Amino acid sequence: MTNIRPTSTSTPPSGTVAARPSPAPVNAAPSMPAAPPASDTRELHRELLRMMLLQRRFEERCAEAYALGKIGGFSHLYIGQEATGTGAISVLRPDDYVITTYRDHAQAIARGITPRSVMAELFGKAAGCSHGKGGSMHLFSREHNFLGGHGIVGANIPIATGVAFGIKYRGGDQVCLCFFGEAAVNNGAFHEALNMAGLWKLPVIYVIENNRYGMGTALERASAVNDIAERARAYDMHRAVVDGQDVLAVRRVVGEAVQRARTERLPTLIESRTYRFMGHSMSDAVAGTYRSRAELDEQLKRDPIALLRAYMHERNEISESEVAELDAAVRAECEDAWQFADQSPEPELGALMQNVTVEGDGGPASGDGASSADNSNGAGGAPPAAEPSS
Amino acid sequence: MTNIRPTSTSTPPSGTVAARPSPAPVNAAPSMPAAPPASDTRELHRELLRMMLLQRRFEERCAEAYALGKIGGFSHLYIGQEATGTGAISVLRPDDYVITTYRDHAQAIARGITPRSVMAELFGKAAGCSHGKGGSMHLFSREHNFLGGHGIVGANIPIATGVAFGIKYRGGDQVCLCFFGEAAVNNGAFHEALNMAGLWKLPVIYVIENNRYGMGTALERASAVNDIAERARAYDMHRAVVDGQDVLAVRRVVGEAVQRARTERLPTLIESRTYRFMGHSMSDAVAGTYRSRAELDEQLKRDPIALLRAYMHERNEISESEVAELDAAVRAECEDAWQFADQSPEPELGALMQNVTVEGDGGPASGDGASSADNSNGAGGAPPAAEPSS
Amino acid sequence: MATITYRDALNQALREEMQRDDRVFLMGEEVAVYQGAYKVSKGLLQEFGERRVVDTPITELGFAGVGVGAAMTGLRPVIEFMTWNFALLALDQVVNSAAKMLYMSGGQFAVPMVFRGPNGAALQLGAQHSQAWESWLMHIPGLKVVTPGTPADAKGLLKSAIRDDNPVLVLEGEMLYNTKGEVPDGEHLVPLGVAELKRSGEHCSIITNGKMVLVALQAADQLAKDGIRVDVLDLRTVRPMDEAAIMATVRKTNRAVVLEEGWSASGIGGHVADVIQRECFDDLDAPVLRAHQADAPMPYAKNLERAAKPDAAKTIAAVKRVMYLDS
Amino acid sequence: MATITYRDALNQALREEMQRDDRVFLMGEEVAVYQGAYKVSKGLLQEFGERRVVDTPITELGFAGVGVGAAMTGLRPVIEFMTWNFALLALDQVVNSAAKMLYMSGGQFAVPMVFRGPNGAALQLGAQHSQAWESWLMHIPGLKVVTPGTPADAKGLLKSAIRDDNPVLVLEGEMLYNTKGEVPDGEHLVPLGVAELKRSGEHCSIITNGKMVLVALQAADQLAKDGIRVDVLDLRTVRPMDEAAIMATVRKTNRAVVLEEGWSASGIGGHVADVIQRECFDDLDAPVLRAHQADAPMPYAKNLERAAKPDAAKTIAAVKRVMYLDS
Ligand SMILES: Cc1ncc(C[n+]2csc(CCOP(=O)(O)OP(=O)(O)O)c2C)c(N)n1
Ligand SMILES: Cc1ncc(C[n+]2csc(CCOP(=O)(O)OP(=O)(O)O)c2C)c(N)n1
Ligand SMILES: [Mg+2]
Ligand SMILES: [Mg+2]
Repeated sequence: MTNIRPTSTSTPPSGTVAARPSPAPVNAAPSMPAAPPASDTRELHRELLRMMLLQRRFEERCAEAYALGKIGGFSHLYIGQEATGTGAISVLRPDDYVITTYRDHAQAIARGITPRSVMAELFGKAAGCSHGKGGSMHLFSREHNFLGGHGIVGANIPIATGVAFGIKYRGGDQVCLCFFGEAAVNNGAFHEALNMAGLWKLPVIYVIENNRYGMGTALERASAVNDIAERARAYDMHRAVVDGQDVLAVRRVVGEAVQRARTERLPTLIESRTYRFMGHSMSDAVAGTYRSRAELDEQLKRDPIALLRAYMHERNEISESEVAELDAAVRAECEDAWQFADQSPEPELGALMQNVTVEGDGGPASGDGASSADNSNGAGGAPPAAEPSS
Repeated sequence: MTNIRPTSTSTPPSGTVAARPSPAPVNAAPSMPAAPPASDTRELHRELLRMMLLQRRFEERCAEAYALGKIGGFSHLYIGQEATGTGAISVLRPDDYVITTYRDHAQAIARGITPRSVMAELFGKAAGCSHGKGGSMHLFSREHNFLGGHGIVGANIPIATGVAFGIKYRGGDQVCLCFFGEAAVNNGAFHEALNMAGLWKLPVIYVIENNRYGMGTALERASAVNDIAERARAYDMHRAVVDGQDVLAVRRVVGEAVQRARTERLPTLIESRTYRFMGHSMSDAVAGTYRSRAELDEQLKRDPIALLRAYMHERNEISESEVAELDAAVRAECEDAWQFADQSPEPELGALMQNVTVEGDGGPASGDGASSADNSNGAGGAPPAAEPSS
Repeated sequence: MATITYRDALNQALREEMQRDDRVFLMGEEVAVYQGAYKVSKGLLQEFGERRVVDTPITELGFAGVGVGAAMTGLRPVIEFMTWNFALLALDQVVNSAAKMLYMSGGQFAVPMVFRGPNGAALQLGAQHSQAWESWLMHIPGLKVVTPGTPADAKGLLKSAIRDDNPVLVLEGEMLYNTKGEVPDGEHLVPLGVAELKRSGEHCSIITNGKMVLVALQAADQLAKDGIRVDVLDLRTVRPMDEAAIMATVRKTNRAVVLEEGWSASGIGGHVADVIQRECFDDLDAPVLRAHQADAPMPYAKNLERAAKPDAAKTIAAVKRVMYLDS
Repeated sequence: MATITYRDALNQALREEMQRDDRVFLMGEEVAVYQGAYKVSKGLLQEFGERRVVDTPITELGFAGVGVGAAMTGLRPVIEFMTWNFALLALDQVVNSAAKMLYMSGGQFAVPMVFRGPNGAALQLGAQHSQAWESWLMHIPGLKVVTPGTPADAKGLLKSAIRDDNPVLVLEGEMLYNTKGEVPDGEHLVPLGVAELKRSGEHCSIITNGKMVLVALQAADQLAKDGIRVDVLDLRTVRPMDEAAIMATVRKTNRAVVLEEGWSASGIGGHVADVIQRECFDDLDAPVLRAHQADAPMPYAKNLERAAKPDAAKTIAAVKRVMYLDS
């Protein structure tokens, strides 16, 4: 799988200000530097399209696998929001950092983690990107500077701030990109972290994915202020609002923020206005409880993939048959990922007591939680001795 | 001791807009309703002066008692900040609520708790307002709806919000007045609480006592935004800034906010700009480490007591000898408080295990922390049996 | 006696107490419009309205503190944590405000409130969502902590918790919500601080609480097939702990296994074992053994998770070991 | 060997490790300009500058998380909590981020960092400022927890903690900062996870940690006057715990008292007692007894506070009881 990150330049490729359907009103849409050559642009657009399609098909398979019991626990799908993660991550360098929430499958893929290793993780297999120990909410990849998948709302925000602190400490020019939902903005962790980032001027880009709901609670019922990017004022921070269904707009706005972080070491708070097409997690109905079918239908018209496709059609950048080919290719990739995950072995039981601490690695298997006169684990340092699982 | 709270009207008495020295620039100084008769005004001003003098002399005695080892632990003096607590509390009704931080001695007195019972608490005596169990940071009085004295920075802010929630729940027209320092504004608890207060429209008045330092850290070194009342914007909340050395200005601004809370059930965030004349606590040098002697000297010129006295002199509301009389009276009251506290008995040892839970009251003495084969306390429900303290 | 789910039992408890006492209200994430993340509050918004069933922002620290303030001034809040995992963010308000207010104020301000929600691991939720907190929470003076294991206890303990004048923490089980059991009709209260012998035997005592009660009963069933009859003592309340009941069962069987859901270090199992060795030193025929979660964060993979969790097999192995029957 | 204070020992450890490794930095409230609330970081701002000695806002949760992010990406933060009481607000980052990151990521992201600060009660600071947290913190897999009781251990354990690749919590004692002791010259490291016999005797073992080490030694001195000679085992690290050392001392004396600073329910004392009853069942001549804080929030009044705290007298009483010498 190729990735769309430009590897050496920090200026995001563009050509995105033209007459594409620029739907929702967006406060911040500054003009861009001169567009790169048309063929590059087209290549870029194709790759963005492919990437979003890949994520979509991948998560459709996730839903299927979940229904079959191959994926357990929670599973928070990103379907409908692909433009935000894809656009934002597309402007990063490989040595930049990404950190996100439990809604992380698609962003992991956008960052270049293979569908195979993401699917294997979801299937709880040793070949998974977290070796089967993390699961849906905790995807990690050191190779990709992908710092997880975090399950506690708000908790990734101070961590991102610390990553940016580290960059500045070392005098690097990387940036840290941090995703979270609009409901996290009410949390104390957001406030404490953004105050420090503003105060210390850290190279971090906070992207609020405003999909209007935190689980079943509409933004207006949880937040005293609905214009959430406004909150950046409280932290002396640059802010922007972007149409989160428009991958090119996201690229442009995040690109600007990345530039600012890289060169001026300044943080930015971006509100990306988007919508999730599925329930909060697999157990949540798509519509009916807290949002109406009509609202959902209205939003479905602004599918980020359809929008980009229409835009490319208009500019003759892609034909119907080329789209079909792309789609077939990503479907095949997802099928391959499924097969790979399905056939991969479970972790060895010995993995249970590995990685608890750095030294704990490689100890003998087991530690099944039954301490006895000859097998105490407790707070003991060494992993407990192997024991028949009776 | 008489208290200056008007007991039946919710409109703060005034007459405070005249030509008194109105020193620091203040953003919010709306005009007031017609002034009450002059004699009332004079009486009010005298009482405010007496109250601030009482607090000042009281805390001077605290410093003395601390040096003698009669007061233990921490002791955070309010000297220099008296106008904020005095002015703000003076506009409340007895059935309103006050909640504050560890810097609570003077505010407890402003609320009408007797110097005797505050001093007895500081001396760790059973007659103290928290029966010797709370100490300097944890003054409480149910009789005065004085909800403490809280030692964890920020923690009283959600509690205040809950008090206001309760008022609204019961359909009452009381208000909750909540004090905290400017450093607490960076804490997550502040953010979470103010969001709820703004969202739910609760009758609470948050008074930030901006004395420029959180311990040894200047506001500018801790807060991304220095105009801290601005943060109210993030919560859709009324805001005001007031000269915290001017007790009459504080009265006016807080009075407005109280009115708004009482009649419209709306919260307000007030920044009171003040200065502490002593160290953060008894162990902190008055100047030299994080603030200069020159800065302190400059600020000492704006002693809130001296300012009110000068204003009253100007208006012929008080003579020098009357001031001397007042001062002598409050000194006597403080001496009485000291003697009372000093002569009061320590709590009975049996008090140790009382008030742990509501049922725990009145149980047998002891629970000295040595559990044995015949005396386990642990998580045991009943207080442990009495045991010789070996 | 009706047979209902644990979820419905909690729902009934909330409904009845809210009907009985207007000062009782429910607050938390998704409790109202969404009817509860786990539907424990189903129908309550409809019956009691927005005033008494209150959705909050995702601000555990903040709304825990809101509950404390409301409780100090006359209300009786029930604060729902969507799970106790998230309550970690709120522990300052639980421990430093709710638990200490009565004491710090010299007895002036009681904090009559309930904090409740599911505790411990469900299935494959991973490290951050699978933690059992009773060992921590029972450490704190000023709190009461209950861990109902059956629908009847869920209803009876929650009702008692709401009526108690102290902060009471109710640790429920996500995996228990769908379990069924008989619940007495009419007013049903279970006193706080009283354990219950859920099964009687004479060879060994299994002492446990919460979700592990069902595991202990499973183990007891299987042991019975080998002719081993055990006492299963359900502590029900872990603070204050019913030490008399612990002593009674151990003095009867002379052997004990403590089964707990969470980690072992400074865990409730060690506490119970300590009570036993101290109070029943001369009654014991073998050391007290424990079954508990592996000393690791909870892994996601199904096989690892299964290996990590305490279960009937591990409990049986421990029982056999204290009976010196293992190999 | 120089005789220095516990405070200076910590200060030396920080200074030496910061000199040795540029990735080490110190962050917390008042650590820089103010030179530390308890002056542990005295002179460090002057020597290492603002880049490496960083004052924070009063945002424990936030800056704990900043430390985690920095540690995940190559630095070695030392995060100071002004006291561990305030760390309650930050425990989500300590427990859910720092402790679990390595595990959740399948071994990819270590979190080499230190959280440190004074723990437990000082004098008359009241309920919210007088809490000993080792029993809670040792419950969590993924963490290491050390509680130095002497200047030498303070220096040696802090240096080892900074070099360790895991999150290590260092619980210091405000009442210890001024205590003096000999500290070896030159590089001095104390390994994590290794207890030390601070005094040797044969009649009974006092097992303890942290601030209580001095109390245990006082008790031992007084007991010696009555001809009772005790082992004083200082656990030093409470997670991972040196169980071999516990077994060795109990097998020698056949009697044990566990002395801990904090509350008893699910406390470290119960954990140690459980280890002993399980591993040394046949060696024990008496039940293990404990001395600990009264099961109440800490009161302010001097006489109540004294009655609440564990001390030499209570420890001696417990020793005499396990020796069946009481009355
Ligand atoms: C601290 C905390 N509280 C509650 C939860 C349960 N929870 C998980 S996701 C979620 C909603 C978050 O909404 P938002 O931040 O808008 O992100 P979205 O799910 O919409 O992407 C909640 C309440 C949690 N994981 N962490
Ligand atoms: C959560 C927490 N962190 C740290 C402390 C230690 N501390 C006590 S007061 C204080 C400074 C608070 O400053 P500010 O809010 O401005 O109030 P002031 O003391 O100036 O009145 C600090 C850091 C604490 N009590 N609670
Ligand atoms: Mg959302
Ligand atoms: Mg201040």
